[in-house]
Amino acid sequence: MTAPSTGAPPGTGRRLLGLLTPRPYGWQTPVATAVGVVVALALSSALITLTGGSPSASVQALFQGSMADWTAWSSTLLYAAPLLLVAVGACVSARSGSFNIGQEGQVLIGALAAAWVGLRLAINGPALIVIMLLAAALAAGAWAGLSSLMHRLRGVNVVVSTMLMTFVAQQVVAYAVNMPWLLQESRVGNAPVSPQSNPLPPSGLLGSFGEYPGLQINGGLILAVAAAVVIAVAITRTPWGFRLTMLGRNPLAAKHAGVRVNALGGAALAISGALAGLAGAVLLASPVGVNRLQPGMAMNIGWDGLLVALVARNRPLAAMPVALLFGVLRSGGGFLAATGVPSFLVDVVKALLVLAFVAPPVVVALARRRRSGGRTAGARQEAAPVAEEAIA
Amino acid sequence: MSAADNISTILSSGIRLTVPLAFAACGEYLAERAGTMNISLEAMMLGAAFGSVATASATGSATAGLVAGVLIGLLIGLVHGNLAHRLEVNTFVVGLVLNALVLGLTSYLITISSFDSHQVSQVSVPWLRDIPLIGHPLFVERWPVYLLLLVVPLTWWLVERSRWGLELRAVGEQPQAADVTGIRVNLRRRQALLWCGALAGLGGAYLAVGEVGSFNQNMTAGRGYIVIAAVIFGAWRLGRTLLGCVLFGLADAMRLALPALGLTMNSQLLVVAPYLLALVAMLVFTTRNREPKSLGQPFVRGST
Amino acid sequence: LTGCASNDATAVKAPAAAGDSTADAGGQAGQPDVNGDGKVVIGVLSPGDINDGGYYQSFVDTAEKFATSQGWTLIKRGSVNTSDALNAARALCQQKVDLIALGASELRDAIPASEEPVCGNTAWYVPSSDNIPQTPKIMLSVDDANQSLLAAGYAAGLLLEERGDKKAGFITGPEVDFTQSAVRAYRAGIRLVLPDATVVTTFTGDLNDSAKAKEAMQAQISQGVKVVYPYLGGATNAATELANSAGVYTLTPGTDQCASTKPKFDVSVMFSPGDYFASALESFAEGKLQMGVKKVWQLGVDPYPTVKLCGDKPEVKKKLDAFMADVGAKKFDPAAEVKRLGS
Amino acid sequence: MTTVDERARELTPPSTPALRLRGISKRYGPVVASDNVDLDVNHGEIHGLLGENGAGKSTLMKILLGLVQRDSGTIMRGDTLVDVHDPQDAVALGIGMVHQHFSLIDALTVWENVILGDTGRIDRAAACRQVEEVSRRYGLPIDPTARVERLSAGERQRVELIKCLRRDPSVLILDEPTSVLTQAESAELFTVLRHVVRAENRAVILISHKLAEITAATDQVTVLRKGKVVFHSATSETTPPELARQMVGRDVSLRAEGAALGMLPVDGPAPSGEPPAETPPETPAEPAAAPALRLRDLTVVIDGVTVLSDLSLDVAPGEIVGLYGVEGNGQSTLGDLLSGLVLPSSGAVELAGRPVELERPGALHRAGLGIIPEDRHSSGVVLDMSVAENLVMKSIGDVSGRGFVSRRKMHAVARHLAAEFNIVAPSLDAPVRSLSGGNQQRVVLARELSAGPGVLVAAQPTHGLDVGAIEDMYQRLRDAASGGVAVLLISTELEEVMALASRIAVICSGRITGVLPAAEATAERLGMLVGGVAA
Ligand SMILES: Nc1ncnc2c1ncn2[C@@H]1O[C@H](COP(=O)(O)OP(=O)(O)OP(=O)(O)O)[C@@H](O)[C@H]1O
Ligand SMILES: Nc1ncnc2c1ncn2[C@@H]1O[C@H](COP(=O)(O)OP(=O)(O)OP(=O)(O)O)[C@@H](O)[C@H]1O
Ligand SMILES: [Mg+2]
Ligand SMILES: [Mg+2]
Repeated sequence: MTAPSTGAPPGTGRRLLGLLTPRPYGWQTPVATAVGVVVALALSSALITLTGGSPSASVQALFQGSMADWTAWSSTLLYAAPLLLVAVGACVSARSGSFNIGQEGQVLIGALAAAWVGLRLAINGPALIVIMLLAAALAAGAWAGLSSLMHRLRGVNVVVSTMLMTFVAQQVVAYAVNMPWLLQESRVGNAPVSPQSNPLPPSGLLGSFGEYPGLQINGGLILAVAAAVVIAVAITRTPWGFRLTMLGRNPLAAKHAGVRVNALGGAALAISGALAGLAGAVLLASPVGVNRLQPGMAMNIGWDGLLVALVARNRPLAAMPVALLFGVLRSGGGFLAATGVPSFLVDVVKALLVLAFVAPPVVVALARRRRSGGRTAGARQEAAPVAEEAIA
Repeated sequence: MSAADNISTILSSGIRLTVPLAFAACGEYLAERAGTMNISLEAMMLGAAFGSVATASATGSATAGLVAGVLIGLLIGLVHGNLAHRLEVNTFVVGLVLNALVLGLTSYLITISSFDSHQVSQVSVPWLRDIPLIGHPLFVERWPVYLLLLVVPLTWWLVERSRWGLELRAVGEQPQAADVTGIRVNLRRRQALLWCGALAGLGGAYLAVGEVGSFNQNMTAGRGYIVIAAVIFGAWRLGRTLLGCVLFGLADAMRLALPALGLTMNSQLLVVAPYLLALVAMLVFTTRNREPKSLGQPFVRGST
Repeated sequence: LTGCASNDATAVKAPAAAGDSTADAGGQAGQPDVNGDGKVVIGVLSPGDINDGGYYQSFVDTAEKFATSQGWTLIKRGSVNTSDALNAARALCQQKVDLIALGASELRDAIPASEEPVCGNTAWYVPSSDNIPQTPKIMLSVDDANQSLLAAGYAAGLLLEERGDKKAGFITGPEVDFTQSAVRAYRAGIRLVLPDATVVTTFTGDLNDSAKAKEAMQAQISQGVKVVYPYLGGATNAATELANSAGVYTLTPGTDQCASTKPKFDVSVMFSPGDYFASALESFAEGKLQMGVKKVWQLGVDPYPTVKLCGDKPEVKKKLDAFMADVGAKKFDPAAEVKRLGS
Repeated sequence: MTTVDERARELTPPSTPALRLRGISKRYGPVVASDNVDLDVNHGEIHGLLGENGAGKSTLMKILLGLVQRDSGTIMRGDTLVDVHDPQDAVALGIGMVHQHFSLIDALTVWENVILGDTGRIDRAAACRQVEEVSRRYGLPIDPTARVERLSAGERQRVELIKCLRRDPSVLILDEPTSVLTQAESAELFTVLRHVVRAENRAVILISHKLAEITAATDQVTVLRKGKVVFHSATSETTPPELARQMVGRDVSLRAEGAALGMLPVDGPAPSGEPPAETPPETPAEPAAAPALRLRDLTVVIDGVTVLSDLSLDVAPGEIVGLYGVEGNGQSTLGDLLSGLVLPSSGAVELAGRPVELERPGALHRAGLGIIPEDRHSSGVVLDMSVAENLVMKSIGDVSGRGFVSRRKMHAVARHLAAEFNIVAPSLDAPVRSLSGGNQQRVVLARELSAGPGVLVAAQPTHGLDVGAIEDMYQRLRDAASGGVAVLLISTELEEVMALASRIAVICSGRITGVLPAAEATAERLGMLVGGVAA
């Protein structure tokens, strides 16, 4: 018997949020993860051996390309920065209960806006890069805000709309770099031009601290770490974060407590978009890419950033080491490909490793629940530690 | 060439481009009705396309390839189902990872192997093929196309009329209630993914051994996502979903055929059209009421 | 004890490192082992699918064949995202390659790596079509796409003429500048033979989507097109097979495929990076590959680019060869012709 | 379907119990939800199961149904030992249950819902026929082709029953089936149950909090306390006070007992022929100044259904007004409206004489209205946030300084409130989820009263509370009123309203059918108003 309820049902978002926070279990999760990684590596080794490669050399290459020396660390950090930005944004939206999965498109929109500003505004000096970053954040924030608007006006599912908008974003960027009046590179002589923009002027690039072959820290990383810290503090320590958490965990109670649900939910989505857009600007303006707008420049950073947030259970500070790990996978993977292991195989290895990091916590949780007998018991009992942790 | 011939050519082409979408759409439709937003559709189609060509080459039979494609689709559905609806890994994550995995694996495998090309045979229905305009497009096709005549009504019947489908719909709407009633929610969702995998596999295999005759890297080129857009466009109804597929297929056919008739269109706009149409459909029609209420949400007994 | 061990290690290594640097000085212009580490490693980066059986693969195949014959090591990496070019080149340098070869000018953003210390002792081979600035660290290999496509068009025109037809086709992927200029040159070439010929162009949007390429081919065939240029990547073979079954003439997008029977091509248009690279590798083997120079490939003068008829048509062949010779002899300006007849 | 006769034959001899539970235990961490429970349920009998909230009634039934796995113990169905792993097993054993929550699928039609969980082919015509047949046989009229989302609460209840009865269960479990029914509907239900038991020789387990229902409808009664069976008797050999004592484990004051246990005289609706006495217009005990809370012509329409129509009511400072009515007559919507979750299509809410801008989030709170919402889990607390956070939820600004939430201030406030309101919690940082229902309710009460409201709305404030907690709640509401707060008590428990309110307003179908001073309110008069008789 269900009494007719008058209030809106608790949102999808909340339930997804629950899932986005696999439950921690002391030592078991690390052990299971280690087992997972070993299995993934074993599978990869089998594949690599099949091609006549050497698994041990491959593991070594993974290590060499990502952690062996300062150069490798620098390249790992270059990848980690945009991943972290995306992940921090994903944390914000997931906490508010609206699940944004359109980061890949938002990254592109951010890069598009930054490129347009960088190439079209005749500004010299450090102001340019600042304006570029702002433009990226604004544009991508507005792009994600569209999904929020659609949710508010017509009840369009946020997950669905952010996903569809990703494909739209890809074509928008493809269009922009094919139109000479927009952002296509300028023609030199009668040589063909590619679907890409001109390279950014030097003032539109993010500077780095440190020199090759030492450790090089790009401005993008500093931005990302700052964003992670600011968002972490904002989420856990400010009234705003308090309301956000309330909204994500119980929208009805939040509304009852005077939270402006639509505005806050929309803001959360826009912030997550804005951070993804910043990641796009960092991809564009840091040495991780080639400093020009290209349709393929998002390089799955958006999708991977989402995975980072997920593995970090939507905690921005925890996202830092996880983003680093994914950075390691990327730089190590690139290096692995440079040793002659076919690059498609490298993609397979990376996918297997991602599964190895995502699946084990859930497996442990499930095993726990099975063991504890009551099938109903699990969810209720587990909720407690999650909550404590999220608040801590 | 007469105008009728032109129309007939475009129709034929549109049908050929629609068929792989339509197979996969029947699968995705069923999976979504059961509550799974199956992003790994692309992986299912691509994996099946590869498997079918490899098998056809090994056995010399395109039909065997078709069967292999279905099996590979099933396999991916099995993996997705068990990860998402047994281990409770987020279904989007599973989808993204599977897509990356299958794209990498097939691209890699094609580099270390080479396959003969095989194509299933064409059927030409006497009499009917002579109907003007639509005769040739509809009645001269490779035989798996006619499987649609089976698959579409069967899918509809399964969802709308069979007990299994009733349970699927219940599971996609209110899984907690379905559970209390004695329906095994996650089992149903896994089964729905198997059906989805089989049909997406059929679609992918048809693309490879039906249409093209060979495999090349990333040959599905995002068709899985187009199908998802079609289901959204169709507001979770089979008829409208298929209409969406036909629309997208015909639009492509026109784009590919019109230049030969001396007309051109903006290609970017045409590429985004399916996604834009799906968004517009959601905005204009209140599809929300028809959306399976627990679409994309995991089921855990005891949670609300 | 440990301290001693590590001291030993550095002590032993030091002279070797010194030896390395002396080898470098002479290495640059003298021998293929540019970095002097005792072995020759060639690194190849390609933006495309290096197993496409055509354009991109030719580059790797050439390198592979040559490297094997010389006992060198080859590292090949395909499908490099243009945004990832720079990193990919750096990673190759860290593998101590002696020569980095880019498969196509799309990867030109990798070139800045040649100035970086990681790539200090590496030779660079860069194919280009004109707008890559020369630097002292790279060797440019330049061809004019206008020339080969114009000649391809000319060959297509001759075949059309022979058939007594006036309708040719061109199928390619995305509608971007390089495909558009290819269309223009091809069209100009045909019109040099048949001034009132029509050229139907279809952009499928994807060089690798076989199904769409086939549909485009089907549409052109049903419009009575008799020569089609499938200017595609992975989708070339599927589209060509369809053309074969309809008896439509086809041209190859870059490589010599006259030997192939399934699919069968009628004209091989050869401008693939592999063809040019082979000669660069030869000079490299002899230690004569010089950085900071540009090699310009001229139709009708150099062996590549060129256009070859696969069938036995002496009349057509004579006219085609004469045309290419004229271009080689600068009897007329291909760019101007393309401008005049291409649109 | 087997015929009644067939079953009757099948089920003889009646000497073996239909269901025999022995030593059933189930723990949830530290909580023992079932503690070595023995229970026999016989054919042809209605077996009442009583117990406070959290006594373990539902857990026991879920074990029977395979929704929860027991830790130990045995279940015998007739003469055979059985194991119930999931609901399918239960169905196979002929055990059917009418659930309190989560068992109908809104998007499906009645007949589809009814056959959900069966096996075999679907035969729509046959299913509809069966629905009609069952509904005729038991007097539960329903349109088999209607969509469930369009049905009222009572109709849904009927569907649940039909669904269950159609399966022809020999053991039928009903978990609090009357909470959303009118008295008349409840009476009908019990008639059906009698029929089911007497004529068809089934076994019925009836779970209820209402002693009156239990005494009137059951043959046997078992009382659970803290998971244990503490009392068993034939219903005819026991009395309501005895049962109440067994439930809570001590003597309880008559008033609280009555309120807590819902001892309403179940004598059916008042005879309708007789015209009701004209109710005098509202006369506050003392003609107070301006009302602190004034609801003016509130109309709320949800999905095309008018849930509240022209509802007007005043509450003066220092007064407790009871809003009494059967569940499902708009009380919950009124509660939602006063929580800021629903907007009226017309009408206004005035606090201390000033209209409140209801569109502004939190406006009611700022204007001095505190509310204890009916369903605390859905809108009263955030279960996964800590006790301290829940206590300061509405006044987060007060515990923040310079843009940051001050943990120190938050804990200070929380500690103070926890002490004042006797909140028992593992720690202030423990999630509210880990608190017992009574303490969760105290958290809400503490938060709302600590804001110093001029008006306090308490919707079903004692739902789910044990007697001690109820007494405490009553005291706090009275204290608040004597402190000058205007209290609006929304309740479905007559005894509760009678115990607290100085005036009683009755709501029926979204409108106020009458307002009586407590002194003039009798069960009969209120009963007539509840039935909508006096308009
Ligand atoms: N305008 C908005 N933009 C973005 N997110 C929003 C918006 N409004 C609400 N949300 C988010 O969506 C969640 C659910 O909100 P709401 O109750 O309005 O929708 P619902 O109908 O329950 O959701 P769903 O359609 O996902 O089932 C809230 O937790 C909130 O975070
Ligand atoms: N899944 C669970 N996890 C942890 N504790 C639980 C769970 N389900 C029930 N409990 C606890 O077990 C005890 C018995 O709960 P149960 O639902 O059986 O009570 P009940 O007698 O049905 O109460 P009510 O009158 O509220 O329906 C309670 O203390 C409850 O908190
Ligand atoms: Mg060397
Ligand atoms: Mg209960």
